[in-house]
Parts: sequence; C-alpha cells; structure tokens
Amino acid sequence: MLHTVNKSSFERNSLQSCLNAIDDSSVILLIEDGVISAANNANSSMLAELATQGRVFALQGDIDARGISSKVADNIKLVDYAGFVDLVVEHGTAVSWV
Amino acid sequence: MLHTVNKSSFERNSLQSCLNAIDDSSVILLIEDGVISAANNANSSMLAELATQGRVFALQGDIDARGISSKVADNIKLVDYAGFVDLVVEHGTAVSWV
Amino acid sequence: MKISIQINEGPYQHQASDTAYQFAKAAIAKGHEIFRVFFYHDGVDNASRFTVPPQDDRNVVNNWASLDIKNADGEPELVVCVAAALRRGMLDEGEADKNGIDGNNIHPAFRISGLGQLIEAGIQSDRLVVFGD
Amino acid sequence: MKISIQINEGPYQHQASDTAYQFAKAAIAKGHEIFRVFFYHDGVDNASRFTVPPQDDRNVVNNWASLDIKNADGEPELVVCVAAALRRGMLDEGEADKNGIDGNNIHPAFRISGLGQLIEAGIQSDRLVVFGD
Amino acid sequence: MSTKKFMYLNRRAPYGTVYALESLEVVLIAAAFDQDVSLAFMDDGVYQLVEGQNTDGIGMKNFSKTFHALGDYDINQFFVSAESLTERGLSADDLMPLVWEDEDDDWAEKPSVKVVSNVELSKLMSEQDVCLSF
Amino acid sequence: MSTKKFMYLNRRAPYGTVYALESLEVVLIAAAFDQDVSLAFMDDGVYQLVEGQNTDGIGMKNFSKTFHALGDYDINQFFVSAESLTERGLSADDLMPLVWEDEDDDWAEKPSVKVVSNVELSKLMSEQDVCLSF
Repeated sequence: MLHTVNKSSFERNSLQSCLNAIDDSSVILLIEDGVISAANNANSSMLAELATQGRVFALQGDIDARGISSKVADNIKLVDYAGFVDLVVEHGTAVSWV
Repeated sequence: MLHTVNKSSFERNSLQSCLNAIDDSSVILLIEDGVISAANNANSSMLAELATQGRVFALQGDIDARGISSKVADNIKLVDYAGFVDLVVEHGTAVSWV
Repeated sequence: MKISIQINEGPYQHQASDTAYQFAKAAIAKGHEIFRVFFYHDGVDNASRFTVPPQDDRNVVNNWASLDIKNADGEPELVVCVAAALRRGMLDEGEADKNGIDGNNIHPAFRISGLGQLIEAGIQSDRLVVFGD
Repeated sequence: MKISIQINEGPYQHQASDTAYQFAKAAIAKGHEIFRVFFYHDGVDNASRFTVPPQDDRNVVNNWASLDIKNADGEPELVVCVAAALRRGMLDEGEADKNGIDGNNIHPAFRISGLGQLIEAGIQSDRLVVFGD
Repeated sequence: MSTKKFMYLNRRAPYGTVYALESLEVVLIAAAFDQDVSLAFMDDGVYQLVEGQNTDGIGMKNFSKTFHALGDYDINQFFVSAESLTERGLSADDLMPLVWEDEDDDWAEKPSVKVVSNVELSKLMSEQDVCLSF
Repeated sequence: MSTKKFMYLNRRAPYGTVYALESLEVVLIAAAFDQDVSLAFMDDGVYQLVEGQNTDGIGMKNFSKTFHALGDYDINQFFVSAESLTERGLSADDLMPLVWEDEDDDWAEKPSVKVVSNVELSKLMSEQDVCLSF
C-alpha cells in the first residue's frame, strides 16, 4: 500500500496515526505540509527507521517551496509528481491520511 | 485575555501552543472540537491546573453534541453562547488559536 | 459594547460560521452592538445566495441574513473581502461586470469591500473575535 | 492504468486541489487514463466559473478545465457531488431551475452528479487517490 | 460489476467539521452498490459513534441516529480502534449499540461494532481495494 | 482614528494552506492605517520566514519575497518563537534577513526579526488591543 501524509507532524496527529496503522510492506509519501516531517529534525524514530528501509518518499516540489531542501533527513527519497504517479501504480491501494 | 481553542488536542497542537503562551491572568474557553479536551481524559496536567484556578471554560452545546457531558473534568466551567459573550466582554483582547 | 467578528471558513465544512452566528445572536440579545462581521478566506462563501441546504438542516446563509446587521446608513455590515471573494468565485454585480463574468451570487444582506474594513473594525470595536478552522 | 481522484477541499484555501491537478497532469503525461475526478465536500468549489484569481497567480479552475477529462460519450469526467454542491451554492442550470435560484455558476468543463459516481469510480478504476485537508 | 472491498476511514470528531456527516452520506449511497463495505473509526473519529449526542444547543442536525439505519442496508462492519478509545478514556460501553439482523442465522440480531487493535486495523486496511478518507 | 496595538498571529506553514498568503495581504493593507503593528510567528508559522523558498515545482506563487517589502511600510516588528524554531531544528540563520531603515537614526538599516521566548511572546500578546489569527 501507499500511504500519503499531507500535514506537518508538529501540527497534527496524521503522521503518527499512519505510522500506527502501517504494515510491513507499505510505503509512505510525504506531500504538501507533510514534507516538514522529512526534515532531519523530524521527531519520529519510527519514520527514520522506515526511511532506512527505503520506504519513505517526499515530494521534491513541496520541500523546495518550504525552503528545507538542505535539511532533508538521510534515506528519504525525493520524487516529482511523475514519481508520485509511479508510487500509486506500483503500491496498490492508496490511503490518504488527510 | 480570553483564549479560545476550537480543535481537539488529540488532533492538533493548538491547545498546547495556547498553554505555552498564556499569561497568569488569562482564561481559556474550549469551543467546537476543542471541548474534547474538557473530558476527564484530557492529557494536559497544565489545563487541569488552570481549571483548578477557575480559568477554564467550555461551551455546553458543543459538549452535549459530542455526547461527553458525563465526562467533563472537575472544575471546568460550562457556559452557553451568552456566557461566551460575557467572557469576551470581561476579559479584554480575545486570541483565537485557530 | 461594540463587537466585531472575523470568519475564516465557509458554511458546512467547518463549524466556525455556526459558532460565530450563535455568538453574534447571543451578543445582540444581551444588548451589545455587532459593529461588523468580516468574512475572510473561505469565509466569503457564507455570502452565497445560491446555497440550497437540505430541508432538515440549518441554512447558514439565511441565519446570517436574518441578523440584519446594518450600519447607521442602512448598509449591511456583513462584509465580504473582495480579494478573497474574487479568488473563490463570490461576486456582486459590480465585480462581475468589471471582470466580465456572466453572473453574480452575493446575497443582498452582504456587501463586498476591501480588507481595510477588517482593520477598521479592529480600530472601531471594543472587541474583535476570530472564528476559523 | 485507470486512475480516479477524490478532492475534498476547494481552491486556494488548501493545496489539495493543486496537488491533485499536478498529479493528474503527470499521470496523463505517463499514458495513464484519468477515469474520473470526483469533487466532494468543499472540493465542489473548484468547479466555479465565477473565480477571478489575481493575474500573477495560477487559475485552479482553468487548470482543471484544461485537462479536458471526458469519457467516451464526450461528457466531462470532472464530476461535482450534487448534495455537497447544493449546500455550498454550486449550481448548474438544471439544479438552479429545480430550486428556484436566479443563476448558476458551474464551469462547463464540469458536470454535477450523484455520490454513486464516486463509488462507481472506485469500482471501475485500478486506483482511487484522495486529496484533502 | 465486480465486487471490491471498500473501506471508509473516519478520523474526525462529528460537528466540528462536515467530514463525518458527508462520509455517512457516501456510505448510504455505497449500500446500493453491492460491494464489500467496512467502516474504520480511528483517532477522534471514534466520537462519531459515542452514545447520547445532543445537538440542540448548537443548532446543527444530529445525524448520529443514521448509524442505526446502516444495519438494514447490510452495512455492519464497523471497526473501532481500541487504542484510540483508550487514549480518550472511552470504552465500547460508551458507543451506540449498533446491530444488524443476520439473514443466514434466523435473523438473529448481532452487533455491528468491533473494537480492534491498530495492528488488526492495519491488516484489514491492507486487504482493501479502495480506501476513502474523511 | 485612535492608535491601537494589532498583532497578526501566524501559526501555519506556507503553501499547504492559504492562511500565510492572505495574512500577508491583510498586513499590507494594515500598513496604511497608521496603527502599531506586530507579527508573531509560532509553530509551523516560522516556516513562512525561512530563506530560499522556491515554488517552481508546485505551480504556486512564491510570496515570501513580499516580506522584504514590509520594512518600507514601517512594519518591522516580527517576533519569532525561539522554542518553535528549536523544535524544528531551525535557527535565526535560516530565516530571511528582513530589515527596515530607521528614520530617527540616519536611516540606519536594522533587523526586523526578533527571536523571542514563548514567555516574552505571551507578554507581548497581553499588551495587544487586537489579535488576528491566521
């Protein structure tokens, strides 16, 4: 599955809820204000662990818009909208943590 | 001052931010989904402490709508919309933690 | 006391407009003056005369209109921000004509004006209360 | 692959509609079919032909219209939920007439229909992606 | 049409936003499509099912009673996060007693609500074809 | 008209929602009213001031440069929560170098941004006549 999170984990509980309900084969894509959680200050060790496994993606355009491209944490893979489409195609059912 | 909080502290950081920025003479009014933080499971000891000082209010109508009237924590004062108006009049500048 | 209100969200999606309406009604009942209600952001959508809510639900736009908030010159003090309104497709006849749009949708109990009206409300009122998401 | 999209928020207030548009454009560029875009909740406000955004900003409604998403019968597959639309003052000519409203504001690239169209999109598409607040 | 597994994911409290009400409107329509439908309630979404909601004081429609009607439309899979309940000081006893009648078991009345762990929810979610979020 | 103290409270990241942009539009208008204006940035609102925003990839207008113009309108009191910065791994060096020219000091260029503690913010807030939240 593909889980998308579009809100900052500082503002809302959606990333944490997603992490609580994610299975071993799912990947996470951070979009919109959700990319704030991709910065290396991201306060979730579980997200970092998933990133190490290559299971965390973030939208490059949203990162750049918020001026945090130099702060992206290790192992988070950046994608453009075409990459977003590929993730949707490859990972089956999409769940949006809106 | 009067601080209003309209979001659940489970969902958002607005109550916590309000508590971080409140001075000794201010009061808090919980409205809309903010009343969820008035239930006795409310996860903030600081809110409980302010309630003990008589500085925490909640909108009765919003509490009833969410079916949690039997769970309201001690010392939280329930008001109707007329009471909301009185709080605005009595406490000077209003800050909304939207 | 003179009280003004800022509303940041449209009808139905968020409770903000409902709460603000109940607050305004209660303030008037207590003898206070609602100097101005300023609709900003998606709040501008509260002014649409096109809304047709289900019969068993409240009509948010008519609720506001029923408060009949006007100034001494008889102008509505339910004020819709023009910049926010244009972005979101809320138009009166004047703005529709000016922008070549073939229709308009503002309820007559509201008027469109500039952001200065929000600042002025803050200056002229004893209190300004914000309702939003 | 057949992909459908659900949009829960209106234009400008939230990025949801912008992201969904960029996603749809990229999917089409990659050779996928956008089976349907379903506008629900405040998402219905993306279909207003009355919007007049500032000249230096994007036009969200025209962006959607430019994708020209239609089915084999030539009908738009930018579908606006009728129940959500009526509540929020988004009307086509038929709904305006039926409800005695003196105007309509749906852009011709969109059509109003029922919630069944969302379920059908879920059934007929390989993927359904939700964009919201 | 083929049968797919649809999950409706509800994470917001009722009344503060319209998502709970308009999610219910989708589910009512979905009932006509003969698909495999389940509802998940997590985070503040669990408040949608709390018994005793009374909206007289806020001038909004109380739609919670509509949940009782869903059993008649064969919508009887309500999965509620145990962790979300506990975190909020709620238990299954605080929720509306939603039921459905099992045609295959002499129309016996059975509960629609199942409290499950987040791990179980995660497994259920991974079995879905479509997940609509509100 | 009398002079009042207005504070604009910004708590949201830019671009994900319109609040940051439309807050800036209010502040630009407010400049014409000759009031005492200050801006507070807390929580994700601090991202509004981060240097190097580039919106080419998302098709939205980059309005961050507008902050540089505010000094010319005598809007030069930007209070940024130190705690909010620290929590996000940011420091004052990550923010745009906003300045204003002090007429009373031979037009010396001075910084508009002040990083303050939440306690100081709380004190500033209590001195306001009007607080507009975005």
